[in-house]
Amino acid sequence: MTSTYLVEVIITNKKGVRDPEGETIHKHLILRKGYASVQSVRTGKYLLLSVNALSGEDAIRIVKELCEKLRIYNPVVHDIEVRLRG
Amino acid sequence: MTSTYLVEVIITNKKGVRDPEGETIHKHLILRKGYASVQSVRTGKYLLLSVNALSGEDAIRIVKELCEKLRIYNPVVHDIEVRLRG
Amino acid sequence: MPLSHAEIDEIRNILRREPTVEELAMFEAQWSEHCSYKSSRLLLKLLPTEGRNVVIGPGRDAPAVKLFKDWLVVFKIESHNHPSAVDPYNGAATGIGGVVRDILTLGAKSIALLDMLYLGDPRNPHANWLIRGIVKGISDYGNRIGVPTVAGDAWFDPAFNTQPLVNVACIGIVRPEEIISSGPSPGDLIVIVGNATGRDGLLGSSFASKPLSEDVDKDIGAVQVGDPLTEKLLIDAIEVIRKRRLAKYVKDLGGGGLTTAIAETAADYGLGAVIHLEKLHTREPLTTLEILVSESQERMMIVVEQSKLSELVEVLENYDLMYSVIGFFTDDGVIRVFYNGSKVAEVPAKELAKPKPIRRASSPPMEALKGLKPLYSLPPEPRYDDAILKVISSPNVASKRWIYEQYDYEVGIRTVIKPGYGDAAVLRLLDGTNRGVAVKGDANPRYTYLDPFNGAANAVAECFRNLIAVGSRPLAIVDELNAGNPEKPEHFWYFEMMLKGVAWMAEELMLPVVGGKVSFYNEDHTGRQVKPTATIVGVGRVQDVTKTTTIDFKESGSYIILVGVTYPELGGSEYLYRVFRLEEGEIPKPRPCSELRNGRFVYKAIKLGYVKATHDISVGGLATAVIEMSILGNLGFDIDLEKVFAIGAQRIDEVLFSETQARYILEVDPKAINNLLKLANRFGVKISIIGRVTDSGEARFRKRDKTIASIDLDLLRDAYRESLSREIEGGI
Amino acid sequence: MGKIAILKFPGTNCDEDVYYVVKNVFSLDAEIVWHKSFKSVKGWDAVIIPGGFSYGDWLRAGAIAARTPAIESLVEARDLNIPVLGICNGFQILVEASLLPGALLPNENGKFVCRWVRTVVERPKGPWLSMAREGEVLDMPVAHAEGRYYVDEKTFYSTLMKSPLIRYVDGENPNGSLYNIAGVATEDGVILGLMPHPERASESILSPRGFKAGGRVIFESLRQSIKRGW
Ligand SMILES: Nc1ncnc2c1ncn2[C@@H]1O[C@H](COP(=O)(O)OP(=O)(O)O)[C@@H](O)[C@H]1O
Ligand SMILES: [Mg+2]
Repeated sequence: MTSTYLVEVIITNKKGVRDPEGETIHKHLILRKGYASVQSVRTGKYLLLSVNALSGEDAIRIVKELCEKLRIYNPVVHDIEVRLRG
Repeated sequence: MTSTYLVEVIITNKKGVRDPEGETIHKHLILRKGYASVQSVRTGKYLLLSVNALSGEDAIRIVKELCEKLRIYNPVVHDIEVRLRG
Repeated sequence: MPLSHAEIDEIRNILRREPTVEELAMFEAQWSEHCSYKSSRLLLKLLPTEGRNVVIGPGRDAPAVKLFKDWLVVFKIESHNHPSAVDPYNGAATGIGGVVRDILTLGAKSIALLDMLYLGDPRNPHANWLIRGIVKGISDYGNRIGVPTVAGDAWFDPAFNTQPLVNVACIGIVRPEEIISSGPSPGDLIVIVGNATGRDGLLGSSFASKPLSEDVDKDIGAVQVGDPLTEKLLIDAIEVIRKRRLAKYVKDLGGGGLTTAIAETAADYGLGAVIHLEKLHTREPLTTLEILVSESQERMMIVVEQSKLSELVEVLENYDLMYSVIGFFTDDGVIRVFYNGSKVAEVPAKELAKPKPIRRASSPPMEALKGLKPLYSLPPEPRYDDAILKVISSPNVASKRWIYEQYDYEVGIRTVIKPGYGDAAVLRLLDGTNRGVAVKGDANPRYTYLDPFNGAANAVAECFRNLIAVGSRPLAIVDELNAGNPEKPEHFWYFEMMLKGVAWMAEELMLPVVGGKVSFYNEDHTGRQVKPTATIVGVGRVQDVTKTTTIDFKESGSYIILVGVTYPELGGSEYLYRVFRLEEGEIPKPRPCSELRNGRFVYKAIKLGYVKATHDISVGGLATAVIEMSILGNLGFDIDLEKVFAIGAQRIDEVLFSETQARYILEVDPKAINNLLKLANRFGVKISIIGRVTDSGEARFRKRDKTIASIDLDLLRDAYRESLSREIEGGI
Repeated sequence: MGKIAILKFPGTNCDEDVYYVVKNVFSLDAEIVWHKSFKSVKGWDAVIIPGGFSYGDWLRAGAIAARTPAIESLVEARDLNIPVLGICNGFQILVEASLLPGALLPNENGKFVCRWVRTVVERPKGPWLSMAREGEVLDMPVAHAEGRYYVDEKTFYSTLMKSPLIRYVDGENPNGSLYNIAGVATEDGVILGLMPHPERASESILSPRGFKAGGRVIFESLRQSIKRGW
């Protein structure tokens, strides 16, 4: 029996690869408008997949696999995180 | 005393508003490569803010406020989710 | 805008019974201002629409004009003001999508986009957010569909802080014999192609036919996301369909959705139709009513003969386009709509397509007196170095590269004169000849605000001059009139005056107005109308793209020639606004006879090869025009203002910054100067030799020996090139 | 036989431009091939992947097209020594398909940029650059949103510095690309990818004041190479 699981994929730049968008939002938007308590901003891409699977772990396994095989992220520059949506 | 909290912001198109990017990734990549168990894909933008705050709730409050005020998202089109990074 | 009681009675009359909910929805969509032009139709009749070159005038989705014997140019203007006010990114993007589909309906190949943007103060955070979103929306959509955005207009004014004007235009070309225009016959099939219909596009036209509500979330039904990939596939597929002659008729599903597409087509050809709604591909379960009026984007109606259906389907499938065959045309003039076998609507097409026009009251508001006020006492003369720098760095004058560098203006390899280099863009036809087409869009919201009649006339004249200045022959124009609430007489007055101004000048300049668009309800949530604006887009014929002229000075030593007479016309000028914050006075007079005479002279002079660079004089006056030529050419100049042929000017600023119409600056080789003088004589045109191009690295205005202003070119270049970017990037 | 394939995907938009230039300016035989019909590189003299926004550039520029059978079949080009050129989106696709090293990230300023720039060729070699001189300056326009080339230091020094390379002239880098990289190639130069558009810089009529038609050398090299090898 399968049910439907929501799996989140978050793709961000690796440490060492600059994230100018995050820097711009931080510096030119957030800090300039006085939100000094914000230390840093990183941006990324978010995917939400709805997956039929036997279990949560199974859903994660499927998504992890497809992220690798279809190169949903580019390992040269990206980190990826796959998790069930809480 | 403040400490540093990691706050995630996820911006997606509202329900009912199309997401051609998600549709394209689903149809032309994921389904074509045989991952039929994936029912749908929605895409969004991900921000990770590191914030000095008194508590987790306080950090969330700050980020929610700045997302509204600085128009980090457009309430007419987007849903936003602000949460502490687990 | 819901139907009025009178309109509902009218519908009862037409049907001779109570309408069903579906029928009411169809009438409401079709009779909205946006689709039916009910408030404007009577006045629009005043526009001159005919001419030797007009092949298809107003009426179809897009008009067609003879560019050459063997080429038609198809062009159209659209506004997406309301959607862009609530969702600048998608609002502007879907505006591009819509206008491109209009061009597609005739089977023409889209070769250029223009965007005319009337935006708020970049330093206002909300306006800034709108500006970025709008430009990015146009950029992301236009670039993705592979149509270059080659020209436009941009204006910044706090009046547009919450309600910007986003006017976009598309230019297409097609061979006369290949145009899709045979029209449907009874029995032909109706195929809907493209995106699945969804709830996203509900009642968009009604949304554009009422004021912006304070609580934007209520307007949620109108939010639509652009899907440029599907649009691009539509473009590619329709090109094949045209070549293989698979379609008899093509129409965009725009405002009013399915209802409008079918009603207008049937009415235009005296037909009826049978529609089965359950056949339509939808994104989600929808009610019959929703299917009928949804305005989901990137959908087209293709009418095909039964025998060619399978070939059509093959093309659509090759491009992964969704489609459904939803019905056929009949000969009885009645549209019958079914859902799973039961009839939900039965309406006569003609009556549905065209509601009775409404005659609206019109009266000028007190505010309009500002434009009648003669400028008796000008403020004391400023230091001219400072004043020039202020004007050059005004966002309305400074280079628009922050905008156009976000657009792919070269895809298609046709763009011979690119944005920023010429008064108009020039595209080659790429047909083995050197022939081409020039395009430009213009408006001046300050002029039309102060004096809607003369302001609109001046917009037509400016467009004409811009087309002339690159060496093209102006052929025709389309107009977009952006006005306030037509139910308010003092708003409607502006619309009426602008329309009459366009009609008058177009007639005088022999430029048929082959199409256009009206946008009402451009008010902020307090009910204040934004500056009423008449936007004009024109096309010109280019015999030889290698003989066109750009703005930039080419060589030190050339003569600088001013064409036309200068009058002390500072009312409504950029100078008064930028330097003294004054926004009043009589705007420059439209001078159609001078426009024609001077225009013909400049056209001829370019054609004869006397001219190395041309620039028309508009916002910012003479000073701005020569400085732009100098910055782009990286050459200085030395001008003696005493030499300017001016009538009635008593002060320096009345010469430097007057925005008198019908004037141009030419750069002329000393060897050609005598010929040019003779030519001017022959045309009866007043010209003055006002100075020389230099390599001094300095912009110098003097009066005989007295220096009026002398500014380092590097300083000017920086102000001109970077000011807009500084305003926008600094104003987040 | 003796033909250049110009690959077209949903969203490709420079296919006709490349076709026009290759055919009318350089008198080469070419055909625009819809990706579904492109089965193999065999039989083609060269393959060009033109610019545009394949699959809307969604996920990442080039990412979805890189997973199509048409691109997957290009792996063979290396063994068969068939020249492959990726222009703009074509370059992005080649990188996403790992046929060229590195990655192309969103422009540093977050915006699409359309502008003429000057580039310099280093170690020219192979079918696409055989006629270019070391250090030759090529003027070409860029038009992209994701052109910031990224590569790790090791790959840069161990691989790229041995291969043909196209770099933006100092001060003209339009996107924040590392090492000013505008285009990279395999060591033998058979596969070349670059962000600037040579097809837009192949006729003087299209070059704005102060710029030359710097794309010509690429197509001239190809013409020579097809005739005589490289
Ligand atoms: N919104 C825009 N989009 C694209 N190009 C623009 C835009 N606004 C201005 N331009 C370009 O910038 C240049 C100068 O425009 P403009 O100041 O309107 O010229 P003019 O005063 O001669 O009408 C032209 O090439 C024009 O096409
Ligand atoms: Mg001009």
